Amino acid sequence: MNFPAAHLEKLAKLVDSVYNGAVSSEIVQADTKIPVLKINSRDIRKVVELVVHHKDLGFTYLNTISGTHLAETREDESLDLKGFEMFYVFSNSQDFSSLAIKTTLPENNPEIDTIDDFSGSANWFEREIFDLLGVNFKNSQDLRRIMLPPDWEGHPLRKDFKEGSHYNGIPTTRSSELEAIRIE
Amino acid sequence: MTQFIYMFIFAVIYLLSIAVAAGFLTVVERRIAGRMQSRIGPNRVGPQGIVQWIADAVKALQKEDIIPTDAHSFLFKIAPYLVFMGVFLTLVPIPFGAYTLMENLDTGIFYVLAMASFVVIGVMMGGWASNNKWSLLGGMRSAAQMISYEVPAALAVFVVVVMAGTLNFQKIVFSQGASPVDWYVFRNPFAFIAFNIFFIAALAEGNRVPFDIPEAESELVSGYNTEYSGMRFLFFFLAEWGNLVVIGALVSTLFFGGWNFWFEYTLEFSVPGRYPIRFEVLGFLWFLFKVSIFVFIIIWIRWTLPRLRIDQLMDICWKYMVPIGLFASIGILLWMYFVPEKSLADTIMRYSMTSFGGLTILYFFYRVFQNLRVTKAKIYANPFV
Amino acid sequence: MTSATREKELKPRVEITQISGTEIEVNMGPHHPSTHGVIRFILFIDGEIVVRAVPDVGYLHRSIEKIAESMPYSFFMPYTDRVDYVAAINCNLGYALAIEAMGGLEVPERATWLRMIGVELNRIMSHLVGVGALPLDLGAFTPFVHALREREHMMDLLEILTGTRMNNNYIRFGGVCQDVDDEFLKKLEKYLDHFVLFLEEYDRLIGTNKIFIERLKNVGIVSGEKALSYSFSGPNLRASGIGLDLRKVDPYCFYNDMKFDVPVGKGIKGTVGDSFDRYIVRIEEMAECEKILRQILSKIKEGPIQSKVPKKLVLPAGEAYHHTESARGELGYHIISDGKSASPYRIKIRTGSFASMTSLAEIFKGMMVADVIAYFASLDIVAPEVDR
Amino acid sequence: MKDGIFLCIAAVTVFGALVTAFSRSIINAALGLLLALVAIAGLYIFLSADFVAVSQILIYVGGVMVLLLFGIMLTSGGDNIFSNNPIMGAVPATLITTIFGLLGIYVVNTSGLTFYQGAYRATTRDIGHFLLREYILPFELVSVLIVVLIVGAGVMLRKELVIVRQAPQKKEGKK
Repeated sequence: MNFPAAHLEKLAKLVDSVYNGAVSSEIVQADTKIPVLKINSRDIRKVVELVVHHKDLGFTYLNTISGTHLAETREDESLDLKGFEMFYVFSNSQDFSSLAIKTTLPENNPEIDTIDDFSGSANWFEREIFDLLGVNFKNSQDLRRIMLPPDWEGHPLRKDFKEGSHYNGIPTTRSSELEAIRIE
Repeated sequence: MTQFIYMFIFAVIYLLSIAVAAGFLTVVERRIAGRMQSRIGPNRVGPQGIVQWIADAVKALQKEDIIPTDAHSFLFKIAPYLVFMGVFLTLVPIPFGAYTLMENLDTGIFYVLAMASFVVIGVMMGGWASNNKWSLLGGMRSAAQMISYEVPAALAVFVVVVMAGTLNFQKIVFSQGASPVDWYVFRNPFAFIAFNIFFIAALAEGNRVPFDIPEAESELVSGYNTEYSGMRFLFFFLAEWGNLVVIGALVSTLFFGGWNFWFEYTLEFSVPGRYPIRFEVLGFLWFLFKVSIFVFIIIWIRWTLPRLRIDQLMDICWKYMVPIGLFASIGILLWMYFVPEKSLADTIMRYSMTSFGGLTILYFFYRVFQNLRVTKAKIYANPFV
Repeated sequence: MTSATREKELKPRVEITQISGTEIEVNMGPHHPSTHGVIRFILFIDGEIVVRAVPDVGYLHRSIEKIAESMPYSFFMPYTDRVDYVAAINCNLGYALAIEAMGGLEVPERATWLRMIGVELNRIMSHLVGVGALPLDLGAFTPFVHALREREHMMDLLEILTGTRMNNNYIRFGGVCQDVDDEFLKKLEKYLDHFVLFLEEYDRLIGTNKIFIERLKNVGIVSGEKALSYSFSGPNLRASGIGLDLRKVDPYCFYNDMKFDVPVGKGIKGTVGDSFDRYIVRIEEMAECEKILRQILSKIKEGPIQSKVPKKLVLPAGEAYHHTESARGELGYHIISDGKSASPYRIKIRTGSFASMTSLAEIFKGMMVADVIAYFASLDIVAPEVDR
Repeated sequence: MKDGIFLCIAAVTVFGALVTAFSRSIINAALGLLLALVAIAGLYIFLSADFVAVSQILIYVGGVMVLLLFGIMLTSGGDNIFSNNPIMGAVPATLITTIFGLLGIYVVNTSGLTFYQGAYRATTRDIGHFLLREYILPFELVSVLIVVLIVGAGVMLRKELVIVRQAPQKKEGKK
């Protein structure tokens, strides 16, 4: 649902008033249809606590946690750094209006505080990110691989992931190479 | 010695015919299930698939007999035979006609209850020896369930034994008559209660739906017979369907007049030669008809109801069926004491119970056909395209 | 029910586990008849009671999100079928809407109607599998076959609409792949007349069965708060008493114009949010789908079915999170485009089944093994949707 | 012929008893006991005591053995429990066997009991007659005893429950 403009202003004021400018936050009405709150990665717990527990906001429903590996510089100036971009989507449990929280992590040793005590499902979403992207969630109650086997090496959704030729003695590539399909 | 050989040959014939009946029942069950589920079922081997069971048996015989590496191989091997034995020994005293029975045991119904314990032992052994946790769970569930349900079954049997004054099956059959008025089930309310309890308990002892939790395929994979294959699995299988015949035969013998047909019987009915062969044939067919009705009902229940949870199962047994069974067994004593047979009250009760039963069945059919009339799905290929 | 007996029924059965103190570890899955695909639970059971449960997923992980990065946007459409093969068109629609929102593509009116027909038909089919597999897991085989029989009829209809029975790959960016004639609409209407009767009969057959009710009521209670915390969505969330339906609160296509109710679990047999509520919500939702389909049939008009879309689709740089109401809850596509290449930079798919799975470890605790099956079946989880 | 069958059954009984006494694996011992109990039912039939034979199977096979197997199979690794010192049990076993053997010989010699030699005769009616007419008092006393036993078992189980609940929970045992 489109986030009401009045809400948006209120949210911006709230973030400013609660953190008194300490949090490097800005609100962008991006093309995601939902407002995005850009924050510094070390403030994630504070901001999540605010949006979840504040009585005027109440974004208690965690839609998803998404992550992206930004490997090369891109045209859009907002996405120009190398590293990992975390994308949290929260929804209000009353009218289901959504709010996204976005933060970036450095490429080597990406680390962020866990938010699994705010939502029962956060742990699984975080595990998926950890498994596929290799983002480390500090103080997580249970951070294990979820999709891939525990002895798998590497994180496939990283852009620089190279699949090993064998996994436990099983070849991972076919003998006759299938041509990659490209439309040019 | 010759007598021994005759006994042996007769036993083999009996065993084979029951095995054939059990095999045939697998096809019947699958056809009935198919009809209930808007599909066809096996219809390729022989006319309407009636010899499908031979094909199945041949296939099962060709399968490799796998014994899991860590299984207790001796127990694993003998468990199916124990189960098979337990089911087929119960058929020994059940009369299919005046002469068509293995042995007119004096302990009759008591013997049948005792032989069921071999099934319990066999199932437990099979479950434990497989060295599979699901099998173990299935075996334990099965043992707990069978032991529990033996109590209400015995209480229900007690009612019949009190009414007949004997444990002997032939005498129980003989003390009932051919017409529904003379059946024990419609004699008095307590016997009617006992019939219901016995039927339910027999379902539970036979591990049939809704009491099939020992082999609950969605929970325990297949329960105690998970690890079995080929011939040994077939033995479990045969025992299960043989059990259908046993349940049907027991219910119709104890409560529904057995093979009793509308003929005059002499008191020496058990002496061969005193009894015309056409009576025997008619009585046998009449008995088979009753058995097949109950077998059909059991199959029908199986393809209709979900299964219970183990604690609900135990609740039903100990909180409902055992007290009701005790009530019925005390009630029948009082009834026998205060209402002598062939008295006016007895006659009135017989006829009113019979008409009550008949009306119940009629009302049931009425309901079914009414519902079918409203929502019967048209069955032809691609009705909407 | 009096409050005392209800309290007794609701009391967890964990206390009894302390009698023996020994627990055995059993492996439910990956190949188990009732895990609906390849999902595994490691159950630590004490007798029949689960002391601890560790759900293990990933056996069907195909890394669809990685595959998406190596191909053009339109090539990914068939892969979305495979995310949730039971409700494939729903997955198509979510993806197409996200791309159309990012690229600003127009969709002709008739195409949207056709999309809605496909989606709602598919939703009914999916719920039929859900309510059919539930009694199957409780031991009743026949209702499953009856439900699948109806699904077959609907598959025949979908075959006319989309050309395939499963994995339809029906929706294109800016339209749908093929049009239908009025004959199909008449057939659909005729079928809906039958389906109403079937649904009523099915609910009477299953939903009034004493054993069925006893097996499901007060089993696996997920309160509304818990459901929100576990990110439940779709029928599972609504069964917990929270009437959130993305077709209502965040309408897409023409759901704004549709009149339909959002069925909510009321705890008619036990507590709000128990397994029976999840069953009954799905049944009621199928009836709502039928209403929507009739409204679509009355409103659909002739017209083009495909707008002009560039053959090589390059989306402007940016990102979008677009969510739709799939049969299993919120289906969200988070798509990032770098503005240069014709393939997505990153696609993250948020599925309802994955979110529902997060509740298992905690809810299973203290349940009996049979209840584990009942609860899991009532969630109506499709394994490929969990693993993607 | 009959003697042959009798000898077979007697041999099976003895074999089962020996397995029970000397087997080192508890599960084999239980199986031996099962064999012996079933064979004893056969011996009863030879004594023309059909009712007793059936009772033997119902009670010992259907009840006692099932409970025994329950206990063995549910305790962890029933197959791996071996008695570590077979000589330990030898002395009491010899003592008990001797005493019961002597007692049996004494009873048979002094009471004037003889083996039933005639044709098979149904005993059910007689048993019912004796139990409910002549020996009604002991029969009823036994039922009272059984009721006491059942109630006692219930009481003991309740106590057990309370005690174990207070005790600290043990960690997971060996698999």
